[in-house]
Amino acid sequence: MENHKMSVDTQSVAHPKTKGFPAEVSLNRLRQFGMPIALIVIVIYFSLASDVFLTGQNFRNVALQAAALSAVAVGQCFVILNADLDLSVGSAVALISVISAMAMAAAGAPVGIAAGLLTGAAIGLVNGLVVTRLRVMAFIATLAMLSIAQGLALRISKGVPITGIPGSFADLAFANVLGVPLPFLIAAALVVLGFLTLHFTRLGRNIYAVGGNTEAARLSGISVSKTKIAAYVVSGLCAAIASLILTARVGTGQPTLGASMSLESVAAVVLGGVSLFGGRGSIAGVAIGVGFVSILSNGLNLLNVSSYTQMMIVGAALIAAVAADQALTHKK
Amino acid sequence: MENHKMSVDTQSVAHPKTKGFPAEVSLNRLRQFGMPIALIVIVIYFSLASDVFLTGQNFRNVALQAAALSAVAVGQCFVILNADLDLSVGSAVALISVISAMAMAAAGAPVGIAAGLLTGAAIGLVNGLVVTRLRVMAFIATLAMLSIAQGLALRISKGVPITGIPGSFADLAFANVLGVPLPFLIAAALVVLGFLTLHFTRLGRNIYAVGGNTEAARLSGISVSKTKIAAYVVSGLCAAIASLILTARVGTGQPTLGASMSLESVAAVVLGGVSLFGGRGSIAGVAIGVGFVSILSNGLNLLNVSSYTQMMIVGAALIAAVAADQALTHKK
Amino acid sequence: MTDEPASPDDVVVQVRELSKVYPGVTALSNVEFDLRRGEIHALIGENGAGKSSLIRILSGDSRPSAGVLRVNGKLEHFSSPQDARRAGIVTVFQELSIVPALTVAENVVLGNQPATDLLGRIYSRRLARERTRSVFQTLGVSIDPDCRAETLSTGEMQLVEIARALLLDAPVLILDEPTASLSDSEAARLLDIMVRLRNAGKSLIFVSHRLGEALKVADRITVLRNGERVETRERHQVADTSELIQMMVGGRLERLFPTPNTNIGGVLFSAEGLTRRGKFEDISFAIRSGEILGFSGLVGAGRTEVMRSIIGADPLDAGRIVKHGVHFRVRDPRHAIETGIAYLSEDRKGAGLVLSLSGYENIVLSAMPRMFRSGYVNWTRVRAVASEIAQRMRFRGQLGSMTSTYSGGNQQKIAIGKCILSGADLLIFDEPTRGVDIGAKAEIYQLLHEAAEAGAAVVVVSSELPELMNIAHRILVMSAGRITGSFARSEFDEKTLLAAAFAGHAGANDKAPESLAA
Amino acid sequence: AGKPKIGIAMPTVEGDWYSAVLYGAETEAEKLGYEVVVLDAGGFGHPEKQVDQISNLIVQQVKAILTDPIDPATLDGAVRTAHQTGIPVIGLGTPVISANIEPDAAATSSQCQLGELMADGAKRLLPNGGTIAALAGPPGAYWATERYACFVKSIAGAKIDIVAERNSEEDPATALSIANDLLQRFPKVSLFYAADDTYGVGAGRAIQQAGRCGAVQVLMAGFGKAAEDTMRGGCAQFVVAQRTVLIGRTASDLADKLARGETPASRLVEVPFLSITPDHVGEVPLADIRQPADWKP
Ligand SMILES: Nc1ncnc2c1ncn2[C@@H]1O[C@H](COP(=O)(O)OP(=O)(O)OP(=O)(O)O)[C@@H](O)[C@H]1O
Ligand SMILES: Nc1ncnc2c1ncn2[C@@H]1O[C@H](COP(=O)(O)OP(=O)(O)OP(=O)(O)O)[C@@H](O)[C@H]1O
Ligand SMILES: [Mg+2]
Ligand SMILES: [Mg+2]
Repeated sequence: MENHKMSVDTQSVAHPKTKGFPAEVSLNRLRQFGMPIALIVIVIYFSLASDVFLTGQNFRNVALQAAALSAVAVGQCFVILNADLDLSVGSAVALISVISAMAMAAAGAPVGIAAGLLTGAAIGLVNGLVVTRLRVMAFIATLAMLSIAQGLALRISKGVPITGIPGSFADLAFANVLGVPLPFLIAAALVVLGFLTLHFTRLGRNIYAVGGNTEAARLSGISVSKTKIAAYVVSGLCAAIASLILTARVGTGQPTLGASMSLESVAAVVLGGVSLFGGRGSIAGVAIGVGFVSILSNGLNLLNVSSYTQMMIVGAALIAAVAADQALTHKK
Repeated sequence: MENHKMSVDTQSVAHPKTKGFPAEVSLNRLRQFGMPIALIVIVIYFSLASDVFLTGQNFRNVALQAAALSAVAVGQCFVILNADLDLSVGSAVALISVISAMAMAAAGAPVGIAAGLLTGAAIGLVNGLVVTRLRVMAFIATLAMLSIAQGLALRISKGVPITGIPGSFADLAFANVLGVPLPFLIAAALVVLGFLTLHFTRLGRNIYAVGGNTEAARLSGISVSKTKIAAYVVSGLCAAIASLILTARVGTGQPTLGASMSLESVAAVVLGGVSLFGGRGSIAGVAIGVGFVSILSNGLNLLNVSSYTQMMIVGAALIAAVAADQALTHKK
Repeated sequence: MTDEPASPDDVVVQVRELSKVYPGVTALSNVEFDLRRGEIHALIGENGAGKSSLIRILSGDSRPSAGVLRVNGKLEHFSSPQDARRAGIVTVFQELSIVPALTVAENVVLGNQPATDLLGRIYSRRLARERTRSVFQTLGVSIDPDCRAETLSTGEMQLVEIARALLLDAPVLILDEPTASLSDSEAARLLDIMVRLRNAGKSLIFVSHRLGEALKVADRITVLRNGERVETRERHQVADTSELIQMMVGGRLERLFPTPNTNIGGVLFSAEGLTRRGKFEDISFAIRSGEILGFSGLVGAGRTEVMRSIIGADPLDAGRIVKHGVHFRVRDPRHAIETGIAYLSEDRKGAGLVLSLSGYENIVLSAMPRMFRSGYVNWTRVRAVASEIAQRMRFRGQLGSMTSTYSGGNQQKIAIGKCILSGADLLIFDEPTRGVDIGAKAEIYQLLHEAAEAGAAVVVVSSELPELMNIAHRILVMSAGRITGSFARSEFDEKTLLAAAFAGHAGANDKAPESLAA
Repeated sequence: AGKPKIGIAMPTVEGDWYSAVLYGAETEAEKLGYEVVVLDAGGFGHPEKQVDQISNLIVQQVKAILTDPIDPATLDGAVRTAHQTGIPVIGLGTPVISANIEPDAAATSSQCQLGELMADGAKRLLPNGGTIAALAGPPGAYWATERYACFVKSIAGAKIDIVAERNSEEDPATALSIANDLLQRFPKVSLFYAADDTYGVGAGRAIQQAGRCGAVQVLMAGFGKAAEDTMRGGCAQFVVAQRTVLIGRTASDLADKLARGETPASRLVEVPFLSITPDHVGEVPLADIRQPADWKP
């Protein structure tokens, strides 16, 4: 007999890796250490440095400002977990703003909201189809969509803002529920919904599997295309919600709305510990990433730091936060 | 009977699978088919549709316009092959422009050029160190650097252009050598140099290895950090060359120069068939990617397509080109 | 030869005139193959013979260039593994397909996640865990379903994949080298399960380079050579492994193991008190020039971890290393290569090879600094040097194409070639013959022998005890992170070695599994 | 083939100002019998693209080039090349000033004068002095820098303090967030300076949200529809508007004259401004400021 290898009934052997608490939990804990600490550090710093930072009014401010970015980041997180990328969100927000504002002006807020959501889903669907069926790399596909949606938004709006949005809709942006701004509640609900979807549905688990190892997922019979398309549609819907929030805030349909959101949302997601290579990270981290970016910018404004200096400080703070996170995580 | 295992001399057996041409060549050929074809298609189309497209003057134009983007894309290609990303090039170009213009105004063109190159190398070095030593993800590290360099450029220049560049330097941008614009020659030389470096030096091969499988490269004795840092420095130097070309063209040191180059250079590289996940692709493809983008935009301008429509056409053309490329490449 | 067609309703999977051509490579030509209901059909052949290519077509992962495939008499054109699953064919592929960041339980239910609601949308962690536990129990493994898959050793990952396939309870189960990284008891258990499934009427295709396994469980055996079917035989028509080998390679037989080198020099390398907390403790050993030192132990004993720390891939908490009388600390793998220590990883896909590069480049990867001091790479030289090594390794394939297209065994040969070429005089080989055909094994043993003869010190980590007993001058046994025995060649004895392997597991049931008692 | 061409090189084609100026220039040029080629540099971050635009237009042998320079100083080389081929370059909104080249012509409303008029507005709104927070425009954009610099210079001595200034992208949502933060930091601020109506609408919304329209005033340049709504809603108190459509028309006229080899009466046409307050918001000659709603660029 040729195969006299030695081994043992492993059931009886204590395994070094199964000792202590499960690896999943410990890794997640560590992974979620650094950024929350960075967030707490800047909150403490700003509280000491500015006397208006730690007020209810300012927190409502920050919450309101962070709402749209959070919404976009939730969708972006789905796509990035899949090892894809959605750069189109920036102008998807603009296109949705224009279309829903026109629909609202013509047929009222509910129709406008529906039109916005539909547009978002359609953009996501096209992105997903282009990436899966035409096998165009996500970067190019969504950059192309960024350009297409921008052109379309400008064409439809003829380059100028759309006015005539019902005041009742615009007022929603300023509504508070139990003292909390409504847009923030919507965004928070979206984060929770995103979390639940990613962790407790088969779609969510498939997204992690496809992002973590596409080949393994495919060989195990998971439909990679369907999973990717679903993630893009989620991203489109989230962009629609963000767009509606922003449209209500500025009170007009804007063909240039949210241009910086493509990169910002990716940054927030990556900052939250989600790997651009897919399959790793959690939406809880993303919320912290959005919080970090938003509070940083709010705090610097409260300290009345000049714009140019702010740019430098924001850059340095991003590096410092992630470096601290990494130092805490891999203490090899 | 355990040791009496047998074997046979298989060297004498003819192998059917080594018939035909080597797979290496065929794979590369296929990979390089789609985009050149797309490029040829648009060139033919524009030649038929516009009577000025196929003129020497227009080709000089395109060559001049493509020069800076090519230079940046060469550096970006080094970084992306390494499975990293350099988003900082956009504002690196601006910062280098401001610094070299100031140096030139004070001490003449040679000093200014040296200052520009040094600044570029320094930015690359910092990027590389932040990515490798502080283990900050490339996306965040270079996005942070984008912000820092932008802030610095605006601060140094106080937000206004730096004038006083020697006319002799500015004239270089409009100089022709044997009828070919000098900036284009410089960019072309850079592409060739990049190609040679990637294919015929250890650094180049290490970049492919690290990008292809970081762990395997590390265990094989390749210094991952050094390789990554070197790629970032190359990217910084390329950005410096692009910045000097642009500075000469606009005749002033501009604190907002080249802002779109971050995404454009990544797009050109990806379009050229280089994988964002590293290790695959060639700089020849990148040259074709830059050519495609530049000629597309030039042709659409000549056809007098309205700006909004152009945005949509550019997006659609990107998708079409890549989809065609993919359809030709993977015929599984 | 039993080639007469079986009665149609007996045949579950039928393949006729199947060919598969890759650019420049004919992986399969005109292959005929039948899988009957309720049989275990072994598929054997050298590395690159086309076994996995056939399996990939049967399981919908790739499409044939020509030929037909029928499942239960119905013509099928699979376009994805999903299609094959729907038709009742489930496969464990040769290359591991594990999602590292997910838990073990999630990997086991991958593609088949249990749901709690009627629509099947809500994922049930509890059910996933339960199902994982129960299938693990059948397999006799004790991996925690909640730990991350990336922390598993290669063998454990293999078990997870097998569990995934078993859970589906499909009528046709295909296993491509499932035992390559399993230890004997796990492999034996798997073979038992296969027999049970066969007896329950399932059909199985089984690939293995361990010919003994094929002879033990198969009802029929098909031999492939160079992409063609040599023949299919009933089990009782095959006398022994040597007959199979003859069918596989179609030629003359020679010895598998070389006579050990007798020219042993002075101590070349020694490790003193190496410790990495939680992984291994107080590992000390010395190795002389010309010597082959075997490392034996159970799966998860910590051998790989020790080797990785020696080359600086993982940190050490304590201990030091002495080479040629100089003691130093290895900073990183590059430093290890510079000081003449080369390492072959047990995980060739993850840590051994750059699959996107050609074979040429992988072979010279570690030797580059030595070969091209100026930094300029001379491709003519690369090709010449790499071709020579590949020829010595009896590599079959095209060195110029991407390594990802090579058969598993050929990839292994490239990885070994890289270590040999690095010019190191301490060679550490972790499972060097995993997934390698028997002819190539002989070749690898010969290479190890030659390296030792040329004065190198060779460390071989292997789970195959007979292999170590035949090639090593000495064997160290590790158990639960400690060295529990050291044996000179004259003391080699399976029982003693096994006892040492169990020594570290106090409180465990200390007797060797029955499968080894015979 | 056919009609002679006039080229227009724009920094961007998004927003009220750009649409209106394009409308003026395009319709006038078309009326004069030209085909119009409009190029877009995609924003203020790409001065180099504008140089490309000029050379792309030269290749097309346009009769004249209208351009709104991102930064006038960058066009030196490009204008020189144009002159070599005999193509005049006309400033559209901002003159093409350069060190070495005699400007051909320009139809402008001086950015500096606009800043001064805004300073007058500030003095009117804050007769007893007060504090200003400035949304100063996109970083590095010539028009914004120049406008703001002159504004700052001419409010000097009026007991008006600028307590904060920010440069940001031209996006109303971003402007809104910044205005929000500044209101938080400086609750007693009396006036927001907004570089144009995109920023102004953002500031107006922020103040509206805080329920302080009127208590905190808004001063902006530009009078798009959204700006008008803001003013009518009581959240903007003073607008200095350029007669954008008129600027475009005048520039096209100048181009036509130069292209036909005529010498225009004046090479540098200053198009006067409109100062708009809530009292006479209904009396604004909108035809000079905005394109009709059904016009497509
Ligand atoms: N994607 C591919 N592209 C090109 N050639 C390929 C590809 N996949 C397999 N081949 C070639 O097909 C031949 C058969 O490979 P296959 O993997 O079927 O061998 P195998 O019998 O499974 O060998 P092993 O025992 O080493 O696993 C090999 O020469 C291999 O190089
Ligand atoms: N990154 C990791 N995190 C946690 N545990 C790990 C990690 N890598 C390996 N292990 C575990 O450490 C133990 C020792 O593994 P090692 O690979 O050194 O054993 P080995 O003796 O080489 O056995 P094998 O034959 O399975 O390779 C294994 O049980 C393995 O599961
Ligand atoms: Mg195989
Ligand atoms: Mg091991």
